Amino acid sequence: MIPPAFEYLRPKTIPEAVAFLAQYGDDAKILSGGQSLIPMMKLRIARPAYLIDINRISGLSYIKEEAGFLKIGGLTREADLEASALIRSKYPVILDTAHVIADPQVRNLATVAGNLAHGDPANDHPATMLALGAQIVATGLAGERIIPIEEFFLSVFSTGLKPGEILTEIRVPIPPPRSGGAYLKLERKVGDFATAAAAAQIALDGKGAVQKVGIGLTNVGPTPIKARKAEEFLRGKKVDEANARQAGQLAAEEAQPSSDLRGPAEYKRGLVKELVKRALSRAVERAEA
Amino acid sequence: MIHKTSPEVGGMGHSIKRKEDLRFIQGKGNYVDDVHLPGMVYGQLVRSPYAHARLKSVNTDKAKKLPGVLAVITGEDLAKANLAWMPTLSYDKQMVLATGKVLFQSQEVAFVVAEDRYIAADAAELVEVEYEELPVLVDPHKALDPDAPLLREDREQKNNHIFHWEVGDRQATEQVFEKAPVKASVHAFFPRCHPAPLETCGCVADFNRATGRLTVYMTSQAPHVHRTVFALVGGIPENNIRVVSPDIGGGFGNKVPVYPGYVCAIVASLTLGLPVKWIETRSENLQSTGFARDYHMTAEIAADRDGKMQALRVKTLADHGAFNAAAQPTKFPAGLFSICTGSYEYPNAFCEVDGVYTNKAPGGIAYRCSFRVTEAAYLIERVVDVLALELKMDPAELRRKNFIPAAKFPYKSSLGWTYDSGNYEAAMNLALEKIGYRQLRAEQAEKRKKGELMGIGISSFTEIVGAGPAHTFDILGIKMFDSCEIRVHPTGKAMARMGTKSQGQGHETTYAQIVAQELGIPAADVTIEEGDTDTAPYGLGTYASRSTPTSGAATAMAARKIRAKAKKIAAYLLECNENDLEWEPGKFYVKGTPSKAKTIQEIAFAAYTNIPPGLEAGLEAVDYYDPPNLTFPFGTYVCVVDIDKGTGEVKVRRFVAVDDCGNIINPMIVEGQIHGGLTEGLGIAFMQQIDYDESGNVQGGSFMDYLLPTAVETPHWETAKTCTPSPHHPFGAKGVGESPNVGSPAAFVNAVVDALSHLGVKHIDMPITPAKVWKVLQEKGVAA
Amino acid sequence: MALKIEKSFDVGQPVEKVWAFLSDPRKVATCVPGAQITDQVDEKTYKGTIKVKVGPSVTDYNGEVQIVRLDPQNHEIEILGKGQDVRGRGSASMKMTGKLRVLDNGGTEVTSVSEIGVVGILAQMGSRVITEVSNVMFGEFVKRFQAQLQQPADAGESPAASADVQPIKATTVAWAAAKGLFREKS
Amino acid sequence: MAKTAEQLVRVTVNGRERQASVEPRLLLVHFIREVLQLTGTHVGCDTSHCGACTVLLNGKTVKSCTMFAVQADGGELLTVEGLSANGQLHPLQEGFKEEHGLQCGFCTPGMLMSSYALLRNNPRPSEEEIRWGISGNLCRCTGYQNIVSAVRYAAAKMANDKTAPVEMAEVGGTR
Repeated sequence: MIPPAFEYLRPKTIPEAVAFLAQYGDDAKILSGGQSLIPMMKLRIARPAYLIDINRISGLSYIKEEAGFLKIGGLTREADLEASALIRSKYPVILDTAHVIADPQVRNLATVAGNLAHGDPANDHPATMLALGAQIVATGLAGERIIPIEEFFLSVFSTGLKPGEILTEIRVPIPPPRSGGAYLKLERKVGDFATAAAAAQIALDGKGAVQKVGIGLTNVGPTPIKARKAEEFLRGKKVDEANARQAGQLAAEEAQPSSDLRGPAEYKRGLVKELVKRALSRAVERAEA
Repeated sequence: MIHKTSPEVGGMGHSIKRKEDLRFIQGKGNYVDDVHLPGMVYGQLVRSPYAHARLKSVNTDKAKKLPGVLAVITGEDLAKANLAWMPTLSYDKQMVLATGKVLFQSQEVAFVVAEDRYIAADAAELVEVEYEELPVLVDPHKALDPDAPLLREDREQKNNHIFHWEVGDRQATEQVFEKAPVKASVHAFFPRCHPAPLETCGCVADFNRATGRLTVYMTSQAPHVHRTVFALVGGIPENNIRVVSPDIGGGFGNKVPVYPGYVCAIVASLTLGLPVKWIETRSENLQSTGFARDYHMTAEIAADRDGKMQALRVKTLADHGAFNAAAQPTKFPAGLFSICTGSYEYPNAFCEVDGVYTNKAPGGIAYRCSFRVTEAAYLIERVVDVLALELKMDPAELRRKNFIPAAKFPYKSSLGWTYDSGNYEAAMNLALEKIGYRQLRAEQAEKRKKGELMGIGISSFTEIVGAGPAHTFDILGIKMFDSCEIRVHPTGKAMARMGTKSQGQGHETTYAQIVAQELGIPAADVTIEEGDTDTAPYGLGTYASRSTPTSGAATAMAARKIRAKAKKIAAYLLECNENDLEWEPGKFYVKGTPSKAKTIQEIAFAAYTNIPPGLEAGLEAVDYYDPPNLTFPFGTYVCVVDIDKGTGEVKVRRFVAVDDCGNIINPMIVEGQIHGGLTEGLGIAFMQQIDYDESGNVQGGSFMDYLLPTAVETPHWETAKTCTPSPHHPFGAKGVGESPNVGSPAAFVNAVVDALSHLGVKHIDMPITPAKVWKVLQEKGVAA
Repeated sequence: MALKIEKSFDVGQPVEKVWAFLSDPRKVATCVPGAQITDQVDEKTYKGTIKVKVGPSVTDYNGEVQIVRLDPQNHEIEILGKGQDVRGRGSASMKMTGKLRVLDNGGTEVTSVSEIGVVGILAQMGSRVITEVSNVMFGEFVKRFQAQLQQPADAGESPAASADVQPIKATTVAWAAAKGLFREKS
Repeated sequence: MAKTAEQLVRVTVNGRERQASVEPRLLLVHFIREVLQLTGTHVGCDTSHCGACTVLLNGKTVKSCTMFAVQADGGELLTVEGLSANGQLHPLQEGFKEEHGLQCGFCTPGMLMSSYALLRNNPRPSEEEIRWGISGNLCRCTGYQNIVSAVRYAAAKMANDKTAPVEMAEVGGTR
């Protein structure tokens, strides 16, 4: 499978990259990890006239806590998350997520930012970032602006990034003490998109009741879904078997899956119910640990 | 009895390391895409997006104008040379490049040749094809309806029926069913799947205008037959064709047929006088080359109340796609499917198969399978479990009760096969013991009380391999013998060539071990060569687990011819009578006085330096082996699964495989074959299907949706063996390559159904996906 | 693959005005993201193109739109659109039947049943999202249909505005197909 | 489809510096196989699933069929041809042979490279860690079991033999 010809651009700075985007507009495409774009080009379903390779832009790859946020750079790779002591110790839900994305080779190149910027409801980070209440930093000619993750996923494959903008950073509020999270994905085999997946992040108060909660769902609708009803239901409650089950039930009602080779819609709803329940239980274990 | 050779000699039974590995682990293999010839150009096929459409026009002007494009070949061009169609291995014909209409999605329509593959890909997009869509037929059950679209307008016969084939006694069988106190039946669909070897198909065709010689490097499991086919189709004198199978990255049956791409590359090379390389993409491989299975089967057993089987009745609808390109022996339109009585004694049996055309890729080939034996083994092992449910009898007990007793071999089945040897109960007993069957049943009972789901699946399969005896077996008229030529050099080292072709089976090692066993020349000193039709003796190739039963036998026979001559030379050298000589691997010695001996190396040297009067020089022999019968490997597989009631996921907890393939050449290699075949079986049972939507779009046409198990989905396999030699094979071997693929699907499915049987579940069709299991759990009201 | 989308929506305009719009493929085409009528073959048949493009993925179709049935009395129309991928890798078709009903509030209810067929690489690689994407596309169609007929005031989006976003963002079958393919993205 | 301007690609491959002017769209795997003529790296699919094309770029495994050669410019490539040093097989190569970790050999180079990276990050992997570590590489012949044994063989050998040409990284396992 051979991609069509294109012009290759290799900016050294973000302003340069943004300028290229402005110059070539629709005909240009950002090349970051390329693990989605290149297969599409090989099938000639995608045929950008210009590829803007941002991989040589320095200072875009980092994982750090700063000013109340975990900050993940626009070029941070999935494998970087897996290797990060910080992620391993404080952000289990992100580690869970990175582990089940594609396969080791793909994770060495694929970026977290790209995983979000595609606005692909089947990608894994969107649900997790919805659960974590993250913020997206978009950089364009006009400079930086911040987009709350809840407002980022507009429609199937459509995000709040404006033409000419690049996703340069992801910010996750540092969770309070007694927090825990988990991401559970059912896939047909390693490397597949989720048949369905659920991310849960909770913070417990002194009495062990839910103080903060976020629940995100993968690949059960035109966009990644924030299970608001389920979150609402859990606030102030203990996450026991019954409540977890009820939250799962509510999340399943919020999902809008469609049938495909991965299974019929009703199966996917059933999965959401089960996976949310299990993700919550694991999140609590971790919060209490 | 078989002499035990020393590890240094490395004859039968030694797990010596593979001779071929050194080049592979260092990246020095030579696969077809590694072949690079001076001036080589690249071909790419243009394929139809439609499953059924009239071809209104093919315009190649734009493509031809692209710089770097050397030629664009269409069906009309081939028609002028009378090459638009080619024969299949089943006496049907298949379009090389479409003329008139296309009959399946991704069918070959034009062939672009360019200086490099990038230009070829660009040019392929510029070929303008005008189609007029026609009604699509994807459901084989509708193929024979009066209002079904006629697919093959080229045939005399104006419907979509290919063949009806039946074997056994219909009347007698029906009479038994009328009176039978107990009946069990199952409708089982064995989905269309694909061997998907990791290397796709491809070739480099190199026609030398100066010499008139055509050399084709190709991914061929049967290079000699392919040379003959090219000679017959292309009208090139066979002596001017050389087919070379280089290293092959897996075959599993996929590389037995001749595909349009090969023919196009050859035509292009003949036209241009340049070497032309054509390499399939993975999607092309999955969407257009030989698929397997696609059998819609019904099996019924008639039995008496205590479980003694009386009769078997099988009816099957076979979906062959657009062309009947099944690769199988001529006399067997449904392959060896009539082995469907399996490991059991059936006084009466009847089996019938009807083949039909649909708008799907043509086939089907034997995927790690001796021509439909996988379908047969799956069906019988499935319906036996259904009978066990009807009788409320333990499936192991039911099998034990009906196995062909060891004492009855050779056994003639009611469908006509003579099983060479077997001891089915021994294999099953060992498997049950290894897995701890009784304890597992107890655990299952406990778990059921707690509402947990676990299942134990048994499959006691019987194989039929090593095609085959000349009186019955041929492909396009060529008898299914196979061959070996051995040359012992003056220094006692040897070179041997066979008509088969390894695709990973380790022939370079195992054949050398046979020579070592028969002549005592260390395997390390024996070089094996296959795949070059200029040098290797004619043979039918490697598939259907036939290499050891045929070429392996030929190797032993050729070695024995050499040994006979060596004996004469030894007698001359030792100045004694031949009859006074004793043989032990590696030397002849005078009876009673072992010190008076000549080693095979000394004898070999003499064969060139000190030739006995009246004897020809040299120490070589060739043998074309016509097996007296097929061989019948067998075994029992037991699988334990746990089911997640919340998600429908099935986890294979344990899998014990007991195989009996007679005497074993290299235990390490046999075990490796079993691991691989079981993993393929796992994919077939739980993950894979090449399906088509109502418009004939391929679903599962890439590795995105045609799911191959990774190391993570694959469980740890436990293997064991019993040994029941074949009485008619020169060294009692049977062949093993396909047993795990043939025997395992039933074990997996039986295990899942067993986990749900107390809920009234009798059958679930493959692939058993979590979604399917979850649906059953919902229907039965036991979902978490 | 084939799928059916049934949808009914209201337009705050008298039935005759809506009918005049619905029965003119040139006008209807302006509501289809990326679509264009290039010329008229006869009073019932039109030639046209549709470019479906999102991010890096583009598919261009050339095709025909045909009014199969026109029933002004009952305000029913049946339109058949067929397009061939200009690179010969497949086709898409849509059979749409539209029916109008006068509402008590003087408005009009549009009921449509669309049967969409996709053949070729997109159906192979993207079957899993074609439904989703078609729904989104159809939603956009409705939005534009209403917008074109209503005053900008009560329309969420003005015709002009929607015309700008051609070809519409983030809603193509090509993209769907593509995304089906890629691994988690970069 | 006019050809676009060629670009110079400079890489160090198995310790040797190589360079060539190529079309930007040239895939890294074709650069390795056809420009550098190192045919040990294979192509088994077109959707980035099979891993037969796996090589190390700057110490990390990548699927060279899902990357453009121009992206590797200035980088360091290690392919299967670079595993054995001065005529000595790498412990992994030895392990694959000793444990019968290959049959047709087509997936083997990619498997070797993924295993190499795995052991680099995790010198003592468990069976599960090995299975996850090679989960981006498909094998149709072996059923993976003997590949797992092969990797363990190498891990053991490298633990005892510090001269083995794989430097241990400080980071933990990939899973």
